[in-house]
Amino acid sequence: MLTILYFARLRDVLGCASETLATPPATVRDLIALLVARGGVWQAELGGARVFRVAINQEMAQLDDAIPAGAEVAIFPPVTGG
Amino acid sequence: MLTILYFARLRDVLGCASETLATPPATVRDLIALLVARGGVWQAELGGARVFRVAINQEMAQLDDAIPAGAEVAIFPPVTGG
Amino acid sequence: MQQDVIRVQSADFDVAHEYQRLAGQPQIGAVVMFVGRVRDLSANADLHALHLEHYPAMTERALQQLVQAARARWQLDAVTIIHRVGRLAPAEQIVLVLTASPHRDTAYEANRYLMDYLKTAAPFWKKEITRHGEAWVEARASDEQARARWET
Amino acid sequence: MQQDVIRVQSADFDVAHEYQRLAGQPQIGAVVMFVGRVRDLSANADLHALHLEHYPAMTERALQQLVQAARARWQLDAVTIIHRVGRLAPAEQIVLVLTASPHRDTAYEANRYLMDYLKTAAPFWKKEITRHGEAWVEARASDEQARARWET
Repeated sequence: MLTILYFARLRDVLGCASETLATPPATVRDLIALLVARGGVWQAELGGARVFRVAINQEMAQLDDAIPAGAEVAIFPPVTGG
Repeated sequence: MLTILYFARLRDVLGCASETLATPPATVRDLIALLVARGGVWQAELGGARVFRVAINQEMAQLDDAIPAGAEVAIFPPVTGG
Repeated sequence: MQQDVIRVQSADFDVAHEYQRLAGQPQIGAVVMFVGRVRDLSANADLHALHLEHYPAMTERALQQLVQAARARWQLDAVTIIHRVGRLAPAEQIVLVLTASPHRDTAYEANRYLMDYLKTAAPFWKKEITRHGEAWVEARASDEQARARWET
Repeated sequence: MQQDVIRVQSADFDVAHEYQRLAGQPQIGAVVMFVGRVRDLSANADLHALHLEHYPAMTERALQQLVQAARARWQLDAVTIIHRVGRLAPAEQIVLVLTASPHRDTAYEANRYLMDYLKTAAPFWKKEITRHGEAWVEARASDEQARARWET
Protein backbone atom coordinates (compact mmCIF):
# COMPACT_ATOMS: atom_id res chain seq x y z
CA MET A 1 0.00 0.00 0.00
CA LEU A 2 1.09 3.55 -0.76
CA THR A 3 0.16 6.76 1.01
CA ILE A 4 0.31 9.99 -1.02
CA LEU A 5 0.35 13.41 0.63
CA TYR A 6 -0.19 16.73 -1.15
CA PHE A 7 0.85 20.08 0.27
CA ALA A 8 0.25 23.80 -0.13
CA ARG A 9 -0.95 25.05 -3.53
CA LEU A 10 -0.99 21.52 -4.99
CA ARG A 11 -3.30 20.28 -2.25
CA ASP A 12 -5.63 23.23 -2.81
CA VAL A 13 -5.72 22.86 -6.60
CA LEU A 14 -6.06 19.06 -6.57
CA GLY A 15 -8.63 19.24 -3.80
CA CYS A 16 -6.86 16.42 -2.00
CA ALA A 17 -4.61 16.33 1.08
CA SER A 18 -3.91 12.60 1.09
CA GLU A 19 -4.95 9.35 -0.51
CA THR A 20 -3.87 5.71 -0.52
CA LEU A 21 -3.19 3.39 -3.43
CA ALA A 22 -3.64 -0.32 -2.87
CA THR A 23 -1.18 -1.30 -5.63
CA PRO A 24 1.78 1.10 -5.63
CA PRO A 25 3.66 1.85 -8.88
CA ALA A 26 7.32 0.81 -9.08
CA THR A 27 8.87 4.27 -9.43
CA VAL A 28 8.02 7.92 -8.93
CA ARG A 29 7.77 8.25 -12.70
CA ASP A 30 5.14 5.51 -12.83
CA LEU A 31 3.20 7.09 -9.98
CA ILE A 32 3.16 10.48 -11.69
CA ALA A 33 2.01 8.87 -14.98
CA LEU A 34 -0.83 7.19 -13.11
CA LEU A 35 -1.91 10.50 -11.54
CA VAL A 36 -1.61 12.44 -14.83
CA ALA A 37 -3.86 9.84 -16.48
CA ARG A 38 -6.68 11.12 -14.28
CA GLY A 39 -6.76 14.18 -16.56
CA GLY A 40 -8.09 17.62 -15.55
CA VAL A 41 -6.16 19.39 -12.81
CA TRP A 42 -4.04 16.27 -12.28
CA GLN A 43 -2.73 16.46 -15.80
CA ALA A 44 -2.39 20.25 -15.66
CA GLU A 45 -0.34 20.18 -12.45
CA LEU A 46 1.75 17.03 -12.87
CA GLY A 47 1.77 16.60 -16.66
CA GLY A 48 4.80 18.74 -17.39
CA ALA A 49 3.60 22.34 -17.46
CA ARG A 50 4.43 23.09 -13.82
CA VAL A 51 7.32 22.28 -11.52
CA PHE A 52 6.72 20.06 -8.51
CA ARG A 53 8.80 18.11 -6.01
CA VAL A 54 8.48 14.57 -4.66
CA ALA A 55 9.64 13.09 -1.37
CA ILE A 56 9.69 9.38 -0.50
CA ASN A 57 9.55 8.63 3.21
CA GLN A 58 10.42 12.26 3.99
CA GLU A 59 13.48 12.37 1.74
CA MET A 60 13.65 14.36 -1.49
CA ALA A 61 13.34 11.94 -4.44
CA GLN A 62 13.88 11.84 -8.20
CA LEU A 63 11.61 10.54 -10.97
CA ASP A 64 13.52 7.29 -11.36
CA ASP A 65 13.63 6.44 -7.65
CA ALA A 66 11.90 3.22 -6.68
CA ILE A 67 8.97 3.39 -4.31
CA PRO A 68 9.42 0.88 -1.46
CA ALA A 69 6.53 -1.05 0.03
CA GLY A 70 4.43 0.92 2.48
CA ALA A 71 6.04 4.19 1.49
CA GLU A 72 4.77 7.67 2.27
CA VAL A 73 5.15 9.72 -0.91
CA ALA A 74 4.65 13.47 -0.76
CA ILE A 75 4.08 15.68 -3.78
CA PHE A 76 4.37 19.44 -3.36
CA PRO A 77 5.32 22.72 -5.07
CA PRO A 78 8.87 24.08 -4.81
CA VAL A 79 9.34 25.23 -1.22
CA THR A 80 9.09 28.89 -0.18
CA GLY A 81 10.00 29.02 3.49
CA GLY A 82 12.74 30.93 5.23
CA MET B 1 52.93 73.77 14.42
CA LEU B 2 52.39 70.05 14.05
CA THR B 3 51.08 67.57 16.60
CA ILE B 4 52.16 63.95 16.20
CA LEU B 5 50.36 61.11 17.99
CA TYR B 6 51.65 57.53 18.32
CA PHE B 7 49.44 54.57 19.15
CA ALA B 8 49.59 50.99 20.38
CA ARG B 9 52.82 49.05 19.78
CA LEU B 10 54.49 52.04 18.09
CA ARG B 11 53.87 54.26 21.10
CA ASP B 12 55.31 51.60 23.41
CA VAL B 13 58.43 50.97 21.30
CA LEU B 14 59.10 54.63 20.58
CA GLY B 15 58.40 55.53 24.19
CA CYS B 16 56.33 58.49 23.04
CA ALA B 17 52.56 59.09 22.94
CA SER B 18 52.66 62.57 21.40
CA GLU B 19 54.98 65.39 20.51
CA THR B 20 54.87 68.70 18.67
CA LEU B 21 57.09 70.06 15.91
CA ALA B 22 57.42 73.82 15.59
CA THR B 23 58.28 73.71 11.88
CA PRO B 24 56.17 71.01 10.18
CA PRO B 25 57.50 69.15 7.10
CA ALA B 26 55.61 69.61 3.83
CA THR B 27 54.51 66.02 3.31
CA VAL B 28 54.11 62.78 5.21
CA ARG B 29 57.18 61.49 3.42
CA ASP B 30 59.24 64.43 4.69
CA LEU B 31 57.93 63.91 8.21
CA ILE B 32 58.83 60.25 8.20
CA ALA B 33 62.34 61.07 6.86
CA LEU B 34 62.79 63.54 9.70
CA LEU B 35 61.74 60.94 12.29
CA VAL B 36 63.90 58.18 10.75
CA ALA B 37 66.92 60.53 10.93
CA ARG B 38 66.68 60.26 14.72
CA GLY B 39 68.11 56.72 14.33
CA GLY B 40 67.63 53.90 16.85
CA VAL B 41 64.05 52.68 17.30
CA TRP B 42 62.78 55.50 15.08
CA GLN B 43 64.78 54.20 12.16
CA ALA B 44 63.93 50.59 12.99
CA GLU B 45 60.19 51.23 13.11
CA LEU B 46 59.71 53.86 10.39
CA GLY B 47 62.74 53.25 8.15
CA GLY B 48 61.21 50.60 5.97
CA ALA B 49 61.49 47.32 7.82
CA ARG B 50 58.02 47.46 9.35
CA VAL B 51 54.57 48.45 8.11
CA PHE B 52 52.86 51.46 9.65
CA ARG B 53 49.90 53.71 8.88
CA VAL B 54 49.53 57.50 8.94
CA ALA B 55 46.43 59.64 9.44
CA ILE B 56 46.22 63.41 8.92
CA ASN B 57 43.49 65.13 10.89
CA GLN B 58 41.86 61.75 11.60
CA GLU B 59 41.78 60.64 7.96
CA MET B 60 43.97 57.86 6.56
CA ALA B 61 46.80 59.43 4.54
CA GLN B 62 49.48 58.44 2.02
CA LEU B 63 53.21 59.24 1.94
CA ASP B 64 52.83 62.01 -0.63
CA ASP B 65 49.95 63.77 1.09
CA ALA B 66 50.66 67.36 2.14
CA ILE B 67 50.51 68.21 5.83
CA PRO B 68 48.33 71.28 6.37
CA ALA B 69 49.14 73.93 8.95
CA GLY B 70 48.16 72.99 12.51
CA ALA B 71 47.55 69.37 11.53
CA GLU B 72 47.21 66.42 13.88
CA VAL B 73 49.23 63.59 12.37
CA ALA B 74 48.87 60.10 13.82
CA ILE B 75 51.31 57.26 13.19
CA PHE B 76 50.30 53.75 14.19
CA PRO B 77 50.62 50.04 13.37
CA PRO B 78 48.11 48.33 11.06
CA VAL B 79 44.83 48.12 12.96
CA THR B 80 43.67 44.94 14.69
CA GLY B 81 40.18 45.67 16.03
CA GLY B 82 36.90 43.93 15.32
CA MET C 1 30.60 18.99 21.83
CA GLN C 2 28.03 19.77 19.19
CA GLN C 3 25.51 22.35 20.20
CA ASP C 4 22.65 22.30 17.77
CA VAL C 5 19.17 23.63 18.30
CA ILE C 6 16.58 22.80 15.64
CA ARG C 7 12.98 23.74 16.26
CA VAL C 8 9.80 24.21 14.26
CA GLN C 9 7.14 26.05 16.19
CA SER C 10 4.20 28.41 15.91
CA ALA C 11 5.33 30.48 18.89
CA ASP C 12 7.66 33.42 18.42
CA PHE C 13 11.32 33.01 19.36
CA ASP C 14 13.64 35.24 21.37
CA VAL C 15 16.91 36.00 19.59
CA ALA C 16 18.54 37.06 22.86
CA HIS C 17 17.69 33.77 24.53
CA GLU C 18 19.12 31.74 21.67
CA TYR C 19 22.29 33.84 21.61
CA GLN C 20 22.64 33.66 25.39
CA ARG C 21 23.33 29.92 25.37
CA LEU C 22 26.76 30.70 23.89
CA ALA C 23 27.78 32.84 26.88
CA GLY C 24 31.09 32.07 28.52
CA GLN C 25 32.50 29.91 25.71
CA PRO C 26 35.95 31.30 24.89
CA GLN C 27 36.49 29.14 21.80
CA ILE C 28 33.74 31.10 19.99
CA GLY C 29 35.23 34.12 18.28
CA ALA C 30 32.39 34.90 15.88
CA VAL C 31 28.62 34.58 15.96
CA VAL C 32 26.37 35.34 13.01
CA MET C 33 22.61 35.53 13.45
CA PHE C 34 20.18 35.83 10.57
CA VAL C 35 16.55 36.71 11.21
CA GLY C 36 14.03 36.51 8.38
CA ARG C 37 10.84 38.48 8.94
CA VAL C 38 7.43 38.96 7.35
CA ARG C 39 7.92 41.82 4.92
CA ASP C 40 5.37 44.10 3.33
CA LEU C 41 6.96 46.39 0.78
CA SER C 42 3.66 47.65 -0.60
CA ALA C 43 2.94 51.33 -0.04
CA ASN C 44 -0.58 50.56 1.20
CA ALA C 45 0.24 47.87 3.76
CA ASP C 46 -1.57 45.33 1.60
CA LEU C 47 -0.38 42.28 3.51
CA HIS C 48 -2.58 41.12 6.36
CA ALA C 49 -0.52 38.05 7.18
CA LEU C 50 1.54 35.15 5.93
CA HIS C 51 0.43 31.59 6.53
CA LEU C 52 3.37 29.20 6.86
CA GLU C 53 2.57 25.55 6.15
CA HIS C 54 5.02 22.68 6.46
CA TYR C 55 5.31 18.90 6.18
CA PRO C 56 5.82 17.99 9.82
CA ALA C 57 7.17 14.47 9.38
CA MET C 58 9.85 15.74 7.00
CA THR C 59 10.74 19.19 8.31
CA GLU C 60 12.98 18.47 11.27
CA ARG C 61 14.70 15.66 9.41
CA ALA C 62 15.45 18.00 6.50
CA LEU C 63 16.82 20.63 8.89
CA GLN C 64 18.95 18.07 10.72
CA GLN C 65 20.47 16.94 7.43
CA LEU C 66 21.11 20.53 6.49
CA VAL C 67 22.99 21.20 9.72
CA GLN C 68 25.03 18.05 9.30
CA ALA C 69 25.98 19.11 5.79
CA ALA C 70 27.14 22.49 7.10
CA ARG C 71 29.14 20.81 9.88
CA ALA C 72 30.84 18.62 7.28
CA ARG C 73 32.03 21.75 5.43
CA TRP C 74 32.96 24.07 8.31
CA GLN C 75 34.22 24.05 11.87
CA LEU C 76 31.18 25.19 13.85
CA ASP C 77 30.83 25.46 17.61
CA ALA C 78 27.07 25.87 17.55
CA VAL C 79 24.17 26.02 15.12
CA THR C 80 20.60 27.09 15.76
CA ILE C 81 17.71 26.90 13.30
CA ILE C 82 14.25 27.93 14.42
CA HIS C 83 11.47 28.18 11.86
CA ARG C 84 7.95 29.27 12.64
CA VAL C 85 4.74 27.97 11.09
CA GLY C 86 1.14 29.17 11.13
CA ARG C 87 -0.19 32.70 10.78
CA LEU C 88 2.39 35.50 11.01
CA ALA C 89 1.68 39.24 10.82
CA PRO C 90 3.90 41.78 9.02
CA ALA C 91 7.21 42.44 10.82
CA GLU C 92 6.92 39.18 12.78
CA GLN C 93 9.92 36.88 12.87
CA ILE C 94 9.84 33.81 10.60
CA VAL C 95 13.24 32.18 10.91
CA LEU C 96 16.44 32.36 12.94
CA VAL C 97 19.73 30.86 11.81
CA LEU C 98 22.65 31.20 14.24
CA THR C 99 26.18 30.01 13.53
CA ALA C 100 29.13 30.21 15.95
CA SER C 101 32.73 29.54 15.05
CA PRO C 102 36.28 30.48 15.98
CA HIS C 103 36.50 32.48 12.71
CA ARG C 104 34.22 35.10 11.20
CA ASP C 105 34.46 33.86 7.60
CA THR C 106 33.23 30.45 8.73
CA ALA C 107 30.34 31.89 10.72
CA TYR C 108 29.24 34.07 7.79
CA GLU C 109 29.55 31.40 5.13
CA ALA C 110 27.89 28.61 7.10
CA ASN C 111 25.02 30.93 7.96
CA ARG C 112 24.40 31.89 4.36
CA TYR C 113 24.73 28.27 3.26
CA LEU C 114 22.08 27.21 5.76
CA MET C 115 19.69 29.94 4.63
CA ASP C 116 20.25 29.20 0.93
CA TYR C 117 19.46 25.51 1.45
CA LEU C 118 16.63 26.16 3.87
CA LYS C 119 14.98 28.32 1.19
CA THR C 120 15.13 25.52 -1.38
CA ALA C 121 15.23 22.18 0.47
CA ALA C 122 13.12 22.45 3.63
CA PRO C 123 9.38 21.71 3.19
CA PHE C 124 7.84 25.07 4.11
CA TRP C 125 5.34 27.00 2.02
CA LYS C 126 4.15 30.56 2.36
CA LYS C 127 0.68 31.82 1.55
CA GLU C 128 0.06 35.56 1.45
CA ILE C 129 -3.21 36.81 2.89
CA THR C 130 -3.75 40.29 1.50
CA ARG C 131 -6.64 42.70 1.17
CA HIS C 132 -7.03 41.28 -2.34
CA GLY C 133 -7.33 37.65 -1.27
CA GLU C 134 -5.04 34.71 -0.63
CA ALA C 135 -2.24 33.42 -2.84
CA TRP C 136 0.54 30.89 -2.45
CA VAL C 137 3.98 32.43 -2.87
CA GLU C 138 5.82 31.20 -5.97
CA ALA C 139 9.38 29.91 -5.59
CA ARG C 140 11.98 32.33 -6.89
CA ALA C 141 14.68 31.43 -9.40
CA SER C 142 17.11 33.60 -7.41
CA ASP C 143 16.80 31.25 -4.45
CA GLU C 144 17.71 28.27 -6.65
CA GLN C 145 20.66 30.22 -8.00
CA ALA C 146 21.79 31.12 -4.49
CA ARG C 147 21.83 27.45 -3.57
CA ALA C 148 23.56 26.43 -6.80
CA ARG C 149 26.60 28.54 -5.81
CA TRP C 150 27.43 25.99 -3.11
CA GLU C 151 27.31 23.03 -5.50
CA THR C 152 30.06 24.06 -7.92
CA MET D 1 14.74 57.37 7.19
CA GLN D 2 18.25 56.28 8.03
CA GLN D 3 18.63 54.42 11.27
CA ASP D 4 22.27 54.21 12.17
CA VAL D 5 23.74 53.53 15.58
CA ILE D 6 27.51 53.95 15.93
CA ARG D 7 29.03 53.70 19.36
CA VAL D 8 32.46 53.14 20.89
CA GLN D 9 32.27 52.24 24.55
CA SER D 10 33.93 50.31 27.33
CA ALA D 11 30.60 48.97 28.63
CA ASP D 12 29.19 45.73 27.29
CA PHE D 13 26.32 45.88 24.82
CA ASP D 14 23.05 43.98 24.68
CA VAL D 15 22.40 42.34 21.31
CA ALA D 16 18.69 41.98 22.11
CA HIS D 17 18.33 45.68 22.85
CA GLU D 18 20.01 46.65 19.59
CA TYR D 19 17.87 44.22 17.61
CA GLN D 20 14.70 45.35 19.36
CA ARG D 21 14.79 48.82 17.82
CA LEU D 22 13.81 47.21 14.50
CA ALA D 23 10.55 45.83 15.89
CA GLY D 24 7.38 46.56 13.98
CA GLN D 25 9.05 47.68 10.74
CA PRO D 26 7.45 45.66 7.94
CA GLN D 27 9.88 46.82 5.23
CA ILE D 28 12.68 44.87 6.93
CA GLY D 29 12.74 41.33 5.62
CA ALA D 30 16.22 40.34 6.73
CA VAL D 31 18.45 41.18 9.68
CA VAL D 32 22.04 39.98 10.02
CA MET D 33 23.92 40.41 13.28
CA PHE D 34 27.60 39.69 13.69
CA VAL D 35 29.15 39.49 17.15
CA GLY D 36 32.91 39.28 17.53
CA ARG D 37 34.10 37.97 20.87
CA VAL D 38 37.34 37.55 22.82
CA ARG D 39 38.56 34.12 21.85
CA ASP D 40 41.01 31.85 23.57
CA LEU D 41 41.78 28.77 21.52
CA SER D 42 44.68 27.65 23.71
CA ALA D 43 44.16 24.39 25.55
CA ASN D 44 45.38 25.93 28.80
CA ALA D 45 43.22 29.06 28.86
CA ASP D 46 46.37 31.13 28.43
CA LEU D 47 44.57 34.38 27.75
CA HIS D 48 43.80 36.55 30.77
CA ALA D 49 42.34 39.43 28.77
CA LEU D 50 42.49 41.58 25.69
CA HIS D 51 43.17 45.28 25.97
CA LEU D 52 41.49 47.27 23.19
CA GLU D 53 43.01 50.65 22.47
CA HIS D 54 41.68 53.16 19.95
CA TYR D 55 42.27 56.67 18.58
CA PRO D 56 39.21 58.43 19.95
CA ALA D 57 39.23 61.51 17.70
CA MET D 58 39.33 59.31 14.62
CA THR D 59 37.29 56.25 15.55
CA GLU D 60 33.71 57.42 15.22
CA ARG D 61 34.54 59.38 12.09
CA ALA D 62 36.06 56.29 10.49
CA LEU D 63 33.01 54.22 11.43
CA GLN D 64 30.62 56.87 10.09
CA GLN D 65 32.46 56.87 6.76
CA LEU D 66 32.35 53.12 6.69
CA VAL D 67 28.57 53.07 7.16
CA GLN D 68 28.11 55.71 4.48
CA ALA D 69 30.19 53.65 2.07
CA ALA D 70 28.00 50.61 2.76
CA ARG D 71 24.84 52.67 2.27
CA ALA D 72 26.17 53.86 -1.08
CA ARG D 73 26.48 50.23 -2.20
CA TRP D 74 23.35 48.65 -0.75
CA GLN D 75 19.78 49.43 0.24
CA LEU D 76 19.87 49.26 4.01
CA ASP D 77 17.08 50.03 6.44
CA ALA D 78 19.31 50.14 9.49
CA VAL D 79 22.95 49.74 10.48
CA THR D 80 24.44 49.35 13.95
CA ILE D 81 28.13 49.27 14.81
CA ILE D 82 29.16 49.03 18.44
CA HIS D 83 32.83 48.49 19.28
CA ARG D 84 34.16 48.12 22.79
CA VAL D 85 37.48 49.38 24.12
CA GLY D 86 39.43 48.72 27.30
CA ARG D 87 40.02 45.44 29.07
CA LEU D 88 37.91 42.48 27.90
CA ALA D 89 37.99 38.96 29.35
CA PRO D 90 37.74 35.77 27.28
CA ALA D 91 34.25 35.16 25.83
CA GLU D 92 33.32 38.82 26.28
CA GLN D 93 31.77 40.65 23.34
CA ILE D 94 34.01 43.01 21.35
CA VAL D 95 31.98 44.20 18.41
CA LEU D 96 28.43 44.13 17.04
CA VAL D 97 27.56 44.82 13.43
CA LEU D 98 23.86 44.75 12.55
CA THR D 99 22.46 45.23 9.07
CA ALA D 100 18.77 45.30 8.11
CA SER D 101 17.40 45.22 4.59
CA PRO D 102 14.42 44.08 2.55
CA HIS D 103 16.60 41.27 1.10
CA ARG D 104 18.79 38.69 2.75
CA ASP D 105 21.67 38.89 0.26
CA THR D 106 21.99 42.60 0.95
CA ALA D 107 21.94 42.15 4.71
CA TYR D 108 24.62 39.44 4.53
CA GLU D 109 26.90 41.26 2.11
CA ALA D 110 26.71 44.64 3.77
CA ASN D 111 27.43 43.04 7.14
CA ARG D 112 30.51 41.27 5.89
CA TYR D 113 31.69 44.38 4.06
CA LEU D 114 31.43 46.40 7.26
CA MET D 115 33.39 43.81 9.24
CA ASP D 116 36.07 43.46 6.56
CA TYR D 117 36.64 47.23 6.50
CA LEU D 118 36.34 47.62 10.24
CA LYS D 119 39.14 45.07 10.64
CA THR D 120 41.48 47.06 8.36
CA ALA D 121 40.41 50.72 8.43
CA ALA D 122 39.14 51.59 11.91
CA PRO D 123 41.79 52.65 14.45
CA PHE D 124 41.54 49.89 17.05
CA TRP D 125 44.43 47.82 18.36
CA LYS D 126 44.36 44.66 20.44
CA LYS D 127 46.92 43.72 23.07
CA GLU D 128 46.86 40.21 24.48
CA ILE D 129 47.50 39.82 28.19
CA THR D 130 48.46 36.20 28.78
CA ARG D 131 50.09 34.18 31.52
CA HIS D 132 53.31 34.65 29.54
CA GLY D 133 53.13 38.46 29.40
CA GLU D 134 51.66 41.15 27.16
CA ALA D 135 51.91 41.41 23.38
CA TRP D 136 50.27 43.56 20.73
CA VAL D 137 48.36 41.52 18.19
CA GLU D 138 49.86 41.62 14.68
CA ALA D 139 47.62 42.51 11.75
CA ARG D 140 46.75 39.50 9.60
CA ALA D 141 47.24 39.32 5.86
CA SER D 142 43.94 37.44 5.59
CA ASP D 143 42.10 40.53 6.86
CA GLU D 144 43.70 42.67 4.14
CA GLN D 145 42.74 40.04 1.58
CA ALA D 146 39.17 39.98 2.85
CA ARG D 147 38.93 43.72 2.36
CA ALA D 148 40.56 43.59 -1.07
CA ARG D 149 37.67 41.46 -2.36
CA TRP D 150 35.40 44.52 -2.19
CA GLU D 151 37.76 46.71 -4.20
CA THR D 152 37.87 44.72 -7.43
